[in-house]
Amino acid sequence: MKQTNFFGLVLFFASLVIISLFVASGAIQAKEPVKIGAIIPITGTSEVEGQDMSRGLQIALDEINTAGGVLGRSLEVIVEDTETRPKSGLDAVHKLIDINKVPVILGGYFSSVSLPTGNYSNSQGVVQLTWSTSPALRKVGPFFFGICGTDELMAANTVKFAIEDARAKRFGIIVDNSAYGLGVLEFSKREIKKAGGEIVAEVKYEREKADYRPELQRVFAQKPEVVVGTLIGKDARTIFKQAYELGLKPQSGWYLSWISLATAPSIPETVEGVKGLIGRLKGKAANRFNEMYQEKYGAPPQTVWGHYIYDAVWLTALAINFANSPEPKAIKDALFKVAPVYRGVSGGGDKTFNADGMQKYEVYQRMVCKNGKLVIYQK
Amino acid sequence: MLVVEDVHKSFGAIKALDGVSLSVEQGTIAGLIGPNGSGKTTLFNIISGFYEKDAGNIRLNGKSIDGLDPFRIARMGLVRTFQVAKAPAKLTILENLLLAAKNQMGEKVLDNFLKPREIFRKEKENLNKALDIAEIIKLKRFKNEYAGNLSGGQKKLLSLGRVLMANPDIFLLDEPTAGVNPVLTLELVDVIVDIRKNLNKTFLIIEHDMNVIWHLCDLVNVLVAGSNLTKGRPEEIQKDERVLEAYLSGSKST
Amino acid sequence: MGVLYFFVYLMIMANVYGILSLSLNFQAGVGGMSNFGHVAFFCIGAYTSTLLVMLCHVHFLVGILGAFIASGLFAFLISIPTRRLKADYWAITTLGAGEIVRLFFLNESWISTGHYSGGPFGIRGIPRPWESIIPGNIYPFFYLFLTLLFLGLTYFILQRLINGPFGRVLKAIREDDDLPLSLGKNIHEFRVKTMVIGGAFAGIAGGLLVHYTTYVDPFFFMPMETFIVWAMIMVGGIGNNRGALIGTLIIQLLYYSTRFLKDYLPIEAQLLASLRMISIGILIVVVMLFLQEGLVKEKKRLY
Amino acid sequence: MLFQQIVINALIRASELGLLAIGLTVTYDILKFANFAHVEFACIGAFLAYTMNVTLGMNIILAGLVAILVVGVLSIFIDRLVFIRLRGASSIALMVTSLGLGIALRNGVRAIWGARIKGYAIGLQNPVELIGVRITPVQIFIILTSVISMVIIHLILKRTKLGKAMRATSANPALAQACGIHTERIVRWVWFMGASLAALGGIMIGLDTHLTPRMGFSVMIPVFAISILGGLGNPYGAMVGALILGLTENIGLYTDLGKILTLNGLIGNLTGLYIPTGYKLAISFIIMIVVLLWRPSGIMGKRER
Repeated sequence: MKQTNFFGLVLFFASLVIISLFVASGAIQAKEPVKIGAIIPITGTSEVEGQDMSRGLQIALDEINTAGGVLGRSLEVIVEDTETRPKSGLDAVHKLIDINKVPVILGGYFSSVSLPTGNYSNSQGVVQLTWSTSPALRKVGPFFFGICGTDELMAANTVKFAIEDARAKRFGIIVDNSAYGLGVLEFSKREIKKAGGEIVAEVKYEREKADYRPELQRVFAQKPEVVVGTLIGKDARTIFKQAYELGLKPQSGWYLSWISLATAPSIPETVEGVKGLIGRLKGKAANRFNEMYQEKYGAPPQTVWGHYIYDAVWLTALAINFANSPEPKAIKDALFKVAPVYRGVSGGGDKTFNADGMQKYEVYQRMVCKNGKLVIYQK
Repeated sequence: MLVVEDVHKSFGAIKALDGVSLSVEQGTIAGLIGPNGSGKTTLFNIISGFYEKDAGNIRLNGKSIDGLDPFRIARMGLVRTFQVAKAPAKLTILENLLLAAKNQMGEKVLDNFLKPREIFRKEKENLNKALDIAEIIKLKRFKNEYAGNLSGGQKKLLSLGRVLMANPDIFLLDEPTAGVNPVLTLELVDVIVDIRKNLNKTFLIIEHDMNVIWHLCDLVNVLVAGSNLTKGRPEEIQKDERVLEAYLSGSKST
Repeated sequence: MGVLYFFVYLMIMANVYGILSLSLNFQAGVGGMSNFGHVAFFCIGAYTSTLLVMLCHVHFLVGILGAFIASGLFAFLISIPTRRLKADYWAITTLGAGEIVRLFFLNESWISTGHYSGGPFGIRGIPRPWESIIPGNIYPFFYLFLTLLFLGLTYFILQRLINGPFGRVLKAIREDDDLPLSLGKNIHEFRVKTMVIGGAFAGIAGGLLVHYTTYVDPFFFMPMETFIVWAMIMVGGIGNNRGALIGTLIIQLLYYSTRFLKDYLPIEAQLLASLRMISIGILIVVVMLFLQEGLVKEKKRLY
Repeated sequence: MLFQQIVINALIRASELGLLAIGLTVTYDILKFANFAHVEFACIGAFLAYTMNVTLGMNIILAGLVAILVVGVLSIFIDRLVFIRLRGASSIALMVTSLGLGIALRNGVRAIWGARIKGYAIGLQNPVELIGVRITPVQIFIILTSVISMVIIHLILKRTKLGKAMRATSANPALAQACGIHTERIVRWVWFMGASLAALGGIMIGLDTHLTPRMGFSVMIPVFAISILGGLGNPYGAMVGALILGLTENIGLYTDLGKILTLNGLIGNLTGLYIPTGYKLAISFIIMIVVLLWRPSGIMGKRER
């Protein structure tokens, strides 16, 4: 009796899956719109960032479809939640590729998600555009594109900026304890040593904590002249707020790589005068995006990730139209062609890819935060 | 066989045992009686290693068992039962009995895979023995019932069955017949007498049912308020007025 | 064909998590040890196998054996305090130990296989076993078979232990220390052995996962993974190996099927994702309320 | 950086987490299981206060009080709906149920309020300087509120009939019931107390930083560490545990181990040896494990056997 129970249950659930799979795959055959996939951390550790991603996606999609869509059809994005869990991210990508048969996948905000998913999409010949920031992404493969700078040369340039601007000798470094953060840490240290500077504090902070006062105290304990590094998202907001309340400020100021990652989510008063670098500035599209976002959702974006997914959707749409085909191979080739002429809203706006499919920078723009807005820095 | 010398134990300010001594000879049945709170169960817990004593000596077969873990004392041949009968609810009656068997090879992880045949044979042996014991304690028809579904008296029987299965040299039984029906109680008394006679085993029994004590014991120890009041043959104790007095005052105070 | 590949992927993951839930069931369901740091063994197994295969260039099977041993050793460490700690205290201690292991692999970035590897960079390019001799299009089927083999092995070994005298003692220990002690069972030794065996098998699961994803980093091993495995064994029926497997399938399917269901619901993705997680949470509660012993009750051993 | 500042920082952290941990430990004392959903009450409380404060324009203190009451009532409702059916179930079953409940509640908050970062309408706080310590008025308020609540809890436990009944129920539910204590009523009060303390803690965290649906979950592990550090079931232990956690996190990261090892330069010369900041979370666990090896029931836990 126990036996039948057990096998009955197994059979029941097995048949449930198979039926649902066939139903799902059958429904996809009727192809009206061009469908692409997106994996977004809607829930889990990165859900704050994920919300902006969902909204940025929607803004781009609305724009593209009112402008006539792609290939004369409308563009549709199947959004899957990664729960900020690598395994769920893999589940999502397998579903998108195996069942929905999408040619392009957007996303993988977190390198723990984008690397394994990238491995799979690349092996299946599906294009993936990610805004994850790990330097390890470069080696994934030809179908894998990065649209957020993973270029640690920027870290070296940030240190140069601090040296030239403030004649700094004593450095504090604070970075996000992530692949990108460690890259920044390594390159900053190398550059500081080359210039004969002294590193008085080196802090890696853990994500999603409510209290960064101990970390801040460590950074400022030996009174650094400048603090370099990178801060990201809602944690940047907490860090700047707590630094402001504790009255902790480097004598000659903050110099941050990818400054917009840190300043966009923060309270304006707390980031006044923070300096840093972004990629080559190209147009003023970022402000246009912010206005659209404000208009649609009644509040400004809290992180910059909406900007990145917006660019990813647009690049994909342009590439599909340029290639005149929804085939991954053609889209992959077309992406290299459309990126240099596209004016983006994320980073500095320049989205040109290098041969690895990563972002390519010839110039870094020095910026400073004034009244909550990033403006070009002039001494 | 078992010698307890001048054992002391206090819980905070309360002195539970204040210099208790007793000894049990090989092949005898000793009784331990006394009013509630006189320290009988505490003494059992100390002998079997569950409590640490404050002072005193305990020797088993001439060897000191001070500070040994309960399981080591059990392996040396002293197995006890509990006042409130314990019976793992999710094990069947038979499993409960099998649990008690000594030196089971199947309890060693690797042997399960290296010597499966021997283990199978040993299990079969134990199983037959367990079935016999289930018969003795009249629980055979419930053999595949979860022990959790038994009544209090049945659990008492089961604990007795487990000790029989464990087959130690000395049995420490804490109220073995509480809650067991009178007819069965008499049968159990016979079982104990048989075991003593045929296998020359030793018993130390706490019991409130005086009939059982008078029937079974060769020697009765009386504890009052944590110290020895007296000891002697059942018929002597029966006549001793101090014992009666202690019981009366004891029941008054509780 | 895509459907088939998806199904194969799903089953590979179910097998990996199946090994995890079997091993947790052995510790928690049969041995009664509320281990909330199970992901630590998963993590140690994954890293050990990765490093052995990539740095010492040993064969995949040796890597898995290494994972088995290393996680077993860690389980030995973590089980030492059980002698002193009460169950609830120990549960939270294991939760902490799991996080310490994750933080170790996150911060000690010298544990790596080269540049841009180790720590948060993760480790890329973990070789898949026998990849060179098996054509790519049937590789997933092969790996499914491989994981099934390990799942079967785990099931066989644990089932044998549970059904024998060893499991009997464990089930007694689960409820109460004193009785087995009074019968001469060294309960501490039994607990340590249980933790070590369960931990070692969880290590195998870790190795199997990363040799398929070809990538590992510390974020694979957040505390949430432990909670999911707990949900699996509770839903399926604690104390029963089949229950653990069925629970694994059900929780897995719940995670997957909600993805398909949502394609037909005209709700905004944001809200939908929340609703999906809410329904997973509620299902766990409902199962606990109405099927307190899970879908499959603990099996009674009949003689 | 002054030493006083470090102590104050630790105190702020301890006040926030302490409230949560006391709530957890009080419910544990009666219900005998570690409630994984406890921290979600903090989150719900903080968001309810947000709605009243920002959307409805209520004063923050009033909004906070209402939110605390609502969460307290909500917890009783959840108890009637879920946990009442599990009285006497194993603590593992209860823990897993609370785990599922926690997932549902956390995602429920996101479904209702969205994932965006939110803050109360109190503006950016400018710090004041007292005896060389920089502290914002809100942070003073947080410390005071938490001290006052702890005193109130102490008075409830020691001076009221409810407190006595609670202690009796905790020690022996059957006996308490036999002595005429309505244990189910005590259970309801305990839920109310525990959840509203959590809500208060959540609002404090929200005042100090910001609100997200994961604000509860992200402090869950430290809160558990605090409760068992102090001894599960003992509210005073939770206070001490919170203080220890706050101090070790702050001092631990700030202390130059090199100086300590060389006795401030007496033997050898070794400075700049700090605990890597990546291990901040691990510090509290290591302290916890060390304490438990020394005292298996926590610093102020009930000793057994």
